[in-house]
Amino acid sequence: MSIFEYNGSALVAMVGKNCFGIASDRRLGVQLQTIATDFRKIYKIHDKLYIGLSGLATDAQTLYQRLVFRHKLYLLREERNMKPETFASLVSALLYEKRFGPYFCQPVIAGLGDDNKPFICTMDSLGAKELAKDFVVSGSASESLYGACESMYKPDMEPDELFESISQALLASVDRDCLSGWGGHVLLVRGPLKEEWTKSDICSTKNYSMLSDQRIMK
Amino acid sequence: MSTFSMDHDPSAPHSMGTTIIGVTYNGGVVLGADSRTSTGMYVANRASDKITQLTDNVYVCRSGSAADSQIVSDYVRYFLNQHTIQLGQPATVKVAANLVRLLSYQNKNMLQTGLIVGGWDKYEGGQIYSVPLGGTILRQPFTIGGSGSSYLYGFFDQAWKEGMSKDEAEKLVVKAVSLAIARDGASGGVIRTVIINAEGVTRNFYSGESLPLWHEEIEPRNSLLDILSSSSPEPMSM
Amino acid sequence: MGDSQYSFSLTTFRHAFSFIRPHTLAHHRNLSPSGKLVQIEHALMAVGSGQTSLGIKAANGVVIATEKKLPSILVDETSVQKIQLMTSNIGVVYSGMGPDSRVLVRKSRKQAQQYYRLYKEPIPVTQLVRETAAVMQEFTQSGGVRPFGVSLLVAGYDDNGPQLFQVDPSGSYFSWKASAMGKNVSNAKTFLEKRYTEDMELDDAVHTAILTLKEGFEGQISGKNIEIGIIGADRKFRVLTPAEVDDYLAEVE
Amino acid sequence: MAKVMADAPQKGGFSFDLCRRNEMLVKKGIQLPGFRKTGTTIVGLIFLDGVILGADTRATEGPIVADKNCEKIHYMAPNIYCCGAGTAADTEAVTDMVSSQLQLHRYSTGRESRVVTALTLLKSHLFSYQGYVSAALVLGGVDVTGPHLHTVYPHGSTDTLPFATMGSGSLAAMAVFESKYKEGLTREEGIQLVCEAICSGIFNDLGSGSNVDVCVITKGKTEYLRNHQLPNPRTYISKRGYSFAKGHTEVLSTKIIPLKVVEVAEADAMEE
Amino acid sequence: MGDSKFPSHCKLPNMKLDTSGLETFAPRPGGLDDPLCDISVAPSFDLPSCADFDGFQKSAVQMVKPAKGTTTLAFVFKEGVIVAADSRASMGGYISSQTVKKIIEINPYMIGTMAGGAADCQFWHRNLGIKCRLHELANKRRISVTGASKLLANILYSYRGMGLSVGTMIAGWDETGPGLYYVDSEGGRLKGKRFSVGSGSPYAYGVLDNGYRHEMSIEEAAELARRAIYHATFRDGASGGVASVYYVGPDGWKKLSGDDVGELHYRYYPVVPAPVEQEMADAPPA
Repeated sequence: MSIFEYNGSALVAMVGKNCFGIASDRRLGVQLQTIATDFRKIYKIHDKLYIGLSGLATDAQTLYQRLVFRHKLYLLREERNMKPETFASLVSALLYEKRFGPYFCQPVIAGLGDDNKPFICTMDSLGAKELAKDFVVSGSASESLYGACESMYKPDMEPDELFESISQALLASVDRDCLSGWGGHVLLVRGPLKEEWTKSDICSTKNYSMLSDQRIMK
Repeated sequence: MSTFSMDHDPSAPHSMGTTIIGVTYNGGVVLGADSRTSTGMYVANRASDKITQLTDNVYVCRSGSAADSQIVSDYVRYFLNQHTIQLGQPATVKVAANLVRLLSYQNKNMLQTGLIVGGWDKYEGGQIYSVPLGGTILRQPFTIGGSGSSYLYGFFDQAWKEGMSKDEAEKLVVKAVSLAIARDGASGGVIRTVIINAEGVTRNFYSGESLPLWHEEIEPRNSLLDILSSSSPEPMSM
Repeated sequence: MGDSQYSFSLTTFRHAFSFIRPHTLAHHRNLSPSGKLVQIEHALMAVGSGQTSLGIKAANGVVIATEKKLPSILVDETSVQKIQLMTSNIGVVYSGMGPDSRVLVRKSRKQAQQYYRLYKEPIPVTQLVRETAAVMQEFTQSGGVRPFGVSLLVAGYDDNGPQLFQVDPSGSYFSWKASAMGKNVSNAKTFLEKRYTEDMELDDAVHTAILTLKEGFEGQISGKNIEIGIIGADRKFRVLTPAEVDDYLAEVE
Repeated sequence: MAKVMADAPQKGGFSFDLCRRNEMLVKKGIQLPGFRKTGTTIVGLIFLDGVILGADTRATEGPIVADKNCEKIHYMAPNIYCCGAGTAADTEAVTDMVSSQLQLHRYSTGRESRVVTALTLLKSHLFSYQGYVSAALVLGGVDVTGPHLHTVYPHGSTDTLPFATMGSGSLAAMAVFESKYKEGLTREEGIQLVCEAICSGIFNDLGSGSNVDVCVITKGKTEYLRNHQLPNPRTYISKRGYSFAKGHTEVLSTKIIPLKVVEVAEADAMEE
Repeated sequence: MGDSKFPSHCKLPNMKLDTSGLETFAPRPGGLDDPLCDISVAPSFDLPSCADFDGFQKSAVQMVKPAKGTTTLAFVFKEGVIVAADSRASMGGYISSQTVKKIIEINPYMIGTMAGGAADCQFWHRNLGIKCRLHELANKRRISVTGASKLLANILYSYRGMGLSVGTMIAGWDETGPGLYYVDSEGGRLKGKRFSVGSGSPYAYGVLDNGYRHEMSIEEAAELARRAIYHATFRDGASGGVASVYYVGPDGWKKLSGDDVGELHYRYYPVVPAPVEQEMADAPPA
């Protein structure tokens, strides 16, 4: 059994029109035994930046704590939030530092840049960045996710559309993976658009958790 | 283990199954080497230069791991440059060879390389030093090294003469390397020689086609390149 | 330092300074009875007697300029460069001891590269200035060293627009609209206070810089005995060639 | 307190503190993960006026194509670029590190970087890690001494060649070079030959694929031709795609958090 | 694993044509086609002609292993026997099917469950079915559950150590009433009141032992089985899909239900859809 399959996870991030979605499953297991069904794998760095950590849960939590520490330090020093690109480089540097004894984590980073341009990225456990314009996946269900996203992703989706696509891609994939499942958490982030922006409409981070709609032929 | 990975493993250490030779003659030394560098079964470089300059008057023939032999010669060249400046005159071959020995000996646990140092200085004339795997140093009138050398011991015992002329010595070296190339799969390509004497340094190059043929070797006809560039019927058409 | 000190280094960078050693503070060795740090006073003296440098922040860029008086006409003036780049978008000039400034520039460049390697983003001017100032502060209270005998003017352009900072031997730093340091500091500052306007363009700022230098200049000013560095909205810091300086000089006349 | 300090941004260098734990996991029979590799075709050749580098754009993770359009030609200096094969993180890190060192060197010397400087920095780093940093590189550039092309192996050995290939597709690409390379190629011929060699890797090596990146370096000028050729366009795009009706996914709970809106007006932002 | 490790029944590693597949009866199960089961001749597989036999055997066992994630259970109560199972087949972490039939019908009065190697279970259950029918024809009466399970146990025992992987329960109704036996490939055969087999069995046992009473009605018993399977699929990643429940009574077996465990989850633990929560916006700076 690969170490990535010890706890099991499914993570995906997708880009929409001026928005992005990041979703994870909710299972935490020890190999095949399910320990929890409401485990969070997506962490907030700041309002417009999220990181999902798949792989070994203990490493994910440790890494997250170090990342939060580094981000807060950055915030104190520079009096600004990190851009998603900058944060991705930081994660990459932290992972590569442990090149010969890595954290068993494959992160997925999603955020909105300065002009609310969505940014998504994933990397391997050594910190080799992979930037994508459409979607990124990781976790024990990543193979199924690649397939589901390749077919379900469409460019320039509106937030509602993006929510359905990312949710369905996630659910379809975890249904083929013993080690992930039990529904999912979906986060949708849309930046306030300058031209549309009014005081009453500053909607932005949507935080869904959803049902699994497991159905099989009977 | 699949046959594929046997064929070509780019992460395999880069090594030189080699034939290297150093001989003295009545006025200096001749160094010779083949030019094949391989990773596993793949010829990574078919025209490499295994005779590396250390100072104006000292050269070294490298065999074994390419990385190790390069690092050793880089360090020795660096030390010798410093030494030459401090001394105000060219380093002797003995000093150069002893530096090679020192590095080889002190790091013998991590180095996989055998070197032949050859050069000329005004005190002792042409000299050849062999520094094999463990970091021993041996001054010899002639020495051979690398995987191809096993085919050459008998030949040298028979053909070596004290006090050859320059041309005799170089002919001997070229002949020996070509013999080794014919028998040793890890040696091949072209032959490079370096002649060092009181007048200075001469580098010579002998292409693969110009080498003498040995037992049952087939004469090079049209090389593959000639065949491809000629307008013979297409091997495959669609 | 726990586990952050490894037996080798991924980069060739090395912290050249250690962390604060408490005993130096306890001894009050450098404090005079009046409460003044005499070593810093000395360093400031070195700056005050150094050649005049100045900087002006314009609306669309920054200019820094300095005198380049050489001890003898026999010195090859092309071999001396007083304005230096710290990154492609940050330049620096000093007043005081040249060799001291080089140490600081070298450390700051490394710091900038380290920042870039970590975040893949050019270091903001404020951060680089803070790091440089931290080094200078460190040298005011470490054992076996003395404070740097220089003040720096740092000119840069980043996401926060054009910026000009002055860093002093004590490690204190301020952001300036225009500033001067060195031998002629008070005259130069008075001059700048008179001439400075908020909406000044970069070209005007260069002219003002030349005029300010000219104020206290002994002898004939030329492209060979002053140096000017500019940075505009293209975020490329550039030291003007003597010919370019001569062109500006011609415009001022 | 010491722990907090330890986590503060530090000088760099590897950290080995998880090695013992990971070794223990391996002993317990747990498989360590594979890393993202660039099972790659990278090439370079010297032509009339300089050097041309080429690379495919596929990154793999085991049998999975992790990235269909990654960049394998790394910047080292304005006049030097470097193609990387092997573990993606290693090639990225080692080229970044050396390019940073070159930048500092340029600042202190005020001169253009030389290719041999880059070569020496790369090989000494790789040699000191004895092949554990698995980066196989093709380094090319033009400096004051003319055009240079080198290959660097993970163990730190280097070769100097008129044409070079590396990566899992190197045999396919070398076949093209061996049969068609000649001295004194023009720019167009050179680019053509590089593309042919890369395509040979793309089509015949499973570890290589997607597009062709090319970088042409001549005296005083560098052109990075990203995706110079796209021989593998996606052919299976469904016109309709999948569309799900709104509400198709059953939602358990929703929480809407407004983003803190920073002052939109830009004009005042610069005020201190 | 090259083909050379699976040669024809001839031991020479040559190119000889293997025609055994053309014969009417499948592999040579050493005298098992004899309805009376001549156990005096020890059955055997042909030994593969490979250099490393132990290594081969290990990897052969490994090949069968992946399909072991399962939860099956059966218990005897007042009215008969209840048999239940999930329907997931997995290979490592990958779910290869969610619709596997893990309860195999041997004859109208007897069913067996499947845990372990799917092929092994299916083949030997079918084989057992044949034997039971032949027994019936020869003796003019149905075979007892005891007898049938003994037949299977004997076969499995004779192949012991050769890599078969079977963990099954034989449940049925015969002249003596309800019968339930556990049989495995190690040669074990147990008679009992309730069993659960598979990776999810510890979880199923928890529910089963807690809720079991002999005096249950059929409905109660079926619900107990369903819940046990549901709880096993909840905790065990290798179990899932549909919870099927069978009942064996005096008139033979009957399938009572098949419920998607996802739906069961929300039937047992309904979720009240929460209203959309809206966090208050910080007053944007004027």
